[in-house]
Amino acid sequence: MSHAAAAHYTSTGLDSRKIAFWTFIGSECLLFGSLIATYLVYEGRSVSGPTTHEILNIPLTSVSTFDLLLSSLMMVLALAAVQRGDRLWARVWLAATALLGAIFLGFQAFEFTHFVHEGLGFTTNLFGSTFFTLTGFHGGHVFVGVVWLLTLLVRSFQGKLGPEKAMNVEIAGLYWHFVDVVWIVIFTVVYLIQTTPLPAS
Amino acid sequence: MSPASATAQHDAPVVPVAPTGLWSWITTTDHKRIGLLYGFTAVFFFLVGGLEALVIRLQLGAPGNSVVSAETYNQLFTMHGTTMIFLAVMPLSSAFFNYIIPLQIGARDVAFPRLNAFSYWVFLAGGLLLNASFVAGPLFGADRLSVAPNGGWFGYANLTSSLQYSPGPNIDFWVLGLQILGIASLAAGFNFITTILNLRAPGMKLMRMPVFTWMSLVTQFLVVTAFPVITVGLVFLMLDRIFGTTFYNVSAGGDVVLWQHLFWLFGHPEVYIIILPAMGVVSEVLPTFSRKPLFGYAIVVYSGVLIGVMGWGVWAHHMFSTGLGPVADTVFSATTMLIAVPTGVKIFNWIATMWGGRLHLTTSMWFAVAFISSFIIGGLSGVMHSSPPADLQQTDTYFVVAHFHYVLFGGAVQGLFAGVYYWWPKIFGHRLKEGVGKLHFWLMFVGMNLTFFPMHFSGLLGMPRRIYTYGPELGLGMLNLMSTVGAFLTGLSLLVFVYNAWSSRREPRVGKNPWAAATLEWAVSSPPPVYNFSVLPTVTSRLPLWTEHGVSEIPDTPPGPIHVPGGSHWPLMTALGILVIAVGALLHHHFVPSLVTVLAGLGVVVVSVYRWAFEPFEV
Amino acid sequence: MAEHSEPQEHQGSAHPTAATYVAIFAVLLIITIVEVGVFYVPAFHGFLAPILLTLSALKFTLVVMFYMHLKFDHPLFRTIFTLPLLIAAAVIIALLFLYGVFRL
Amino acid sequence: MGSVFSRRPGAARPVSWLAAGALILILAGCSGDPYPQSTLHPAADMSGAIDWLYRQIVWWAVAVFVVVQAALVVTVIRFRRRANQPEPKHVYGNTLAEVTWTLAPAVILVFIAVPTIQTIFRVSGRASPGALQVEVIGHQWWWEFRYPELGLVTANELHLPQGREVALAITSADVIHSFWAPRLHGKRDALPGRTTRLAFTPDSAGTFLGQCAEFCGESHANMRLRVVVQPAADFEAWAARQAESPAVDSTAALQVAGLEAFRRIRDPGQHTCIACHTIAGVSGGVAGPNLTHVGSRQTIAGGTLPNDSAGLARWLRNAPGEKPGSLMPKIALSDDEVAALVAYLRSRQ
Repeated sequence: MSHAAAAHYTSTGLDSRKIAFWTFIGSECLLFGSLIATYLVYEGRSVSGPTTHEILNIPLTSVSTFDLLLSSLMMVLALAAVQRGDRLWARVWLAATALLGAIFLGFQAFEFTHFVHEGLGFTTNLFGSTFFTLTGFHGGHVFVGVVWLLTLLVRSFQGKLGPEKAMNVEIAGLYWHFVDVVWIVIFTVVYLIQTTPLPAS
Repeated sequence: MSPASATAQHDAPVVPVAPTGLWSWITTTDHKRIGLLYGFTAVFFFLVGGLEALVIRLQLGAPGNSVVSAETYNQLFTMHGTTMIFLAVMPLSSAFFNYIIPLQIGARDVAFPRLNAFSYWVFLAGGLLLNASFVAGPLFGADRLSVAPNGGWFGYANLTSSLQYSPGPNIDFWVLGLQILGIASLAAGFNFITTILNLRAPGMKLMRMPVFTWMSLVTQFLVVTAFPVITVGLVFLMLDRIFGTTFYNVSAGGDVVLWQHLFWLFGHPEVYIIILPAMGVVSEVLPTFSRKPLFGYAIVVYSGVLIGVMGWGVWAHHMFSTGLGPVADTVFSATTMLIAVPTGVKIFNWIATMWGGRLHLTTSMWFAVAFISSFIIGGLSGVMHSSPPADLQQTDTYFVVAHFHYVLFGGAVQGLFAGVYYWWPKIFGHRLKEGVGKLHFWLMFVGMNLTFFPMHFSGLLGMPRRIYTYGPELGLGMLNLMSTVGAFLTGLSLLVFVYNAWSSRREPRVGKNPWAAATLEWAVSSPPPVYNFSVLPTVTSRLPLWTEHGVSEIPDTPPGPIHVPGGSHWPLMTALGILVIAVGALLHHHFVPSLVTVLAGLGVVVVSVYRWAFEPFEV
Repeated sequence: MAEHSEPQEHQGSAHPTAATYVAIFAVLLIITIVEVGVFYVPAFHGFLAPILLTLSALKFTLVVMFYMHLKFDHPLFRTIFTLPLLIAAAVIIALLFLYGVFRL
Repeated sequence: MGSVFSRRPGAARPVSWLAAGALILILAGCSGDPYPQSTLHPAADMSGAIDWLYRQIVWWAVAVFVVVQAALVVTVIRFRRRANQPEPKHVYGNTLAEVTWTLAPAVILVFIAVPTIQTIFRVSGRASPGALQVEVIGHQWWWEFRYPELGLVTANELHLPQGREVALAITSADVIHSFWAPRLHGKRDALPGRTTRLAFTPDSAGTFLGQCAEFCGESHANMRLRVVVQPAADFEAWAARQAESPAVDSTAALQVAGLEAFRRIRDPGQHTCIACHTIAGVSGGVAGPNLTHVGSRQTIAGGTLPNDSAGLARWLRNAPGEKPGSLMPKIALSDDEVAALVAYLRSRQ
């Protein structure tokens, strides 16, 4: 008699955790949606500099965007490896994903310190407040993701990440990819589409 | 480990029984117990918010009154609104979500029992933090005992965002309290959406779900989408206050109206978060006591879904007086008027449900009828200020106070009381006394109409909201006195309810289905066993107990062992960690102690989450 | 009660292979290069926003459809993700109108 | 359920009583005078337009109210449980009924929406070029009114000529307020960093009460205003007087002492009169109301105290006691100083 079977009966046949997590991601859409909306309605309203043109570094951010996209590829490969029970490659890809995430955070830390040196702090102007809050929220999500991936890596080394635990990795993957797509939007609307009028020089 | 799983290897069927003792309540993950905790806490806060309302009404009972000072009055109306919405009515709905939904859909618990416990403890932490402000003055060097929030439940920036205009810890309590309550609501939202979608018993198709469960699903969808928006608005407010960012700082180019957009983007769906569960309750109560199925079930469900979706497109009708411009005014006026259509459809379907029935006018039924009656009034006054020019006169007057109290008190509260009287026998195994119940009902119904109906006129005749005093020259003393008398009658009715709850405890035990109702929660004993259903039922009908073979047999004793999830104290610990973080943020004027406290709280959260994630706990 | 338990994951859904994943990545990479390229070509500056938003939406869709498996998964997931996503987009667009960033 | 209550018909009976009372009160409101801040007694074109629209809507609302509440009451009475009644027939719905009660409200809403949209564009705040321009600035907790064309600045009492359009440009010096003089127009928020507009033509003379309608802090309730609408000639005369600065009557010793005190007073907290208040030719402070013609006003302290000797003295002795949280502190003044200041300020006609 398996009570696991009874307890795990679900009306859709789907894993409850996955449904809950997609709901969470839906909720996150509104979180980042509000942050992005605020950034956009405030763009160009700063009464003092520095603002977008003077400070955003497109080549550098393009590289970190590439880095995060690549991490998403590593993540799907990690999930595939866990699903087929391939411990070695599961670890490799998980470690690679976490590493690329950490590199992204490194880029962000560099960017933030650079901006502060250039005179753009959290409270300098409207651009500083909205930019650091939006990208900071995203960076916070990346940080949580890296910790999560490292936890999975440790579980893998403990031998507790077999194919039966693939759902744990799949959900971490959903989170990771969502953080990636948020960055896709941020990269476009914050870095590439700059509507702040050029200073009259 | 739970007792059930520890003994699961035995051959003889083991019937799990609920553990007892304080620790078992602190660590409980049983949806029924969590529902009770929500219920008791909500009633407690409801009484607190009611007392605040009575002091407000005393102060306004006569022009130029001096029962309380301006500052105290501002704290009282802020806390009254915040308490009633976030600490009383929403958690009272949560009590029913918790207790009733798993029973209605034929599940043994919610999808994530520990997350459910977490929601409750975080809610409690937020409520306690908010109310601690009433006595926290000395800790912050204030010259008065109470430093309760004083910026209104809507907390308009820049009054709230700037330390120049609100220097004390008052607004910090509010900002942090609301963020904490947001976490609780969000966690519950994910949990209940998953529960409703995924834990329905075999045969319980979506369009066989009871309307209460349906409306709860819509409510939770609104919770998980609306709360992130207010969270972002509150984070901006908090950053402006703590770090001096410029989100609502006019001199830096910030815009004070942005807060209003973010607040009402949340605030309007929030209205439906409050009212939809009550609509669900009424949709259960009316058919049961009319001995007739709900008229137009599918239409009622779809109109509820439609209200939920359309509720997202009307927020700026709270902001007509800011001067959005004629085009935006027209658009938001039109969407607001449109939302009256599905709302009206529901009302007609409820009346049609009763039409041709055999109405058993129990207290629960009276409350349901009063819900409809009040909701008609609240809905009609809502249509009046969906017209922007009319709203320019009505907004921020007692006309609006009358409007939303007809919706939230006449509607939500009376609807939830219909639920209290309806499900009481299921939850406690005996009914509330009907005679005392009718006294409770009539006192409340007369009291609330006497309180709120005159407010339509005091508003139209020039009484603004949120004023602690008004001059005799306005000629509004008599109308205000009527409202005050009505408020005390309403307060008295609550004492009658409390008396009823206490004195009914020796009423005769009831069987499974004392009202001869149709839905699945009435197929199990009252109160239900810890595992709810001895076997998972199979449902073949929308009204399983009113249909022959509507549900498979549910034996009184389980045929086999049943796994019941054990308790865990890690949800409580995580909630405590969050509370510590909030307390740390409250101390933001002292950098080092603040940072240390926040980090300590963060540490508790991280440790608790890991322990939670890796503790042996089978669902 | 075992008779109630149904096959859980991946039923009837052929997950893409590693090759597909790599191909998707290549497409994402190319789009990103095009995006940055467009940014630096003055000829495109008149209609930068529509081009970039389209490309960005394409990337977004690819990641969600393939890496997050929404294309292959149960339709329920699509619903509970798309509805909030649409609300979020509507909120952003509505606020841009209200703030006069967009005009009809 | 043997309760006596269960046989009583009609949950909505008290409601209908209240509805009847409602109508009486609405009609009473029309007579105006007992309710000087009423929205139902318009004294300008725009408040009239809003009132007309409101009455359109309210009759629809009353009609719907009566029909639906009656349906509810009749249902409850007619179908209440009686002895030996059979189980009712199970009816699950009716498409025609659903279509009817979906369309009926929609049609009524069209009848509300059309006049609404017309009125929206009418009250949008656009004024014709010849309108009298007035800048309205909300402060915690008083109103500043500036007439840029006339070079006048006053506080809490807005003087307007009867029959001439006025264009208000409304903003705030600190937090959000809302300008509301219900007999002339609906509310318009005073938002820091933004300018909002109202335009209307007062059609009858009189003094109309109003007050701040957006919660703006501790003394929100004490932020009142009055609008004095005068025949054009009276308004011109008022404006001419306001444009001059009355001289101190050098023969009135108390007034001279008051002017001296106004210039001199400096309390231990370094508060002075002149730092916050303007009196033309004397001082130029802008944090508080312009006092050049304070003696000509009906009220002081955000419209909460009568502008007489007793009211002024109370205010001077303890401003935060009269208006909690007021920026003007409690300044220790001798009885002589108070008397002198009162005499001086009252002379500023």
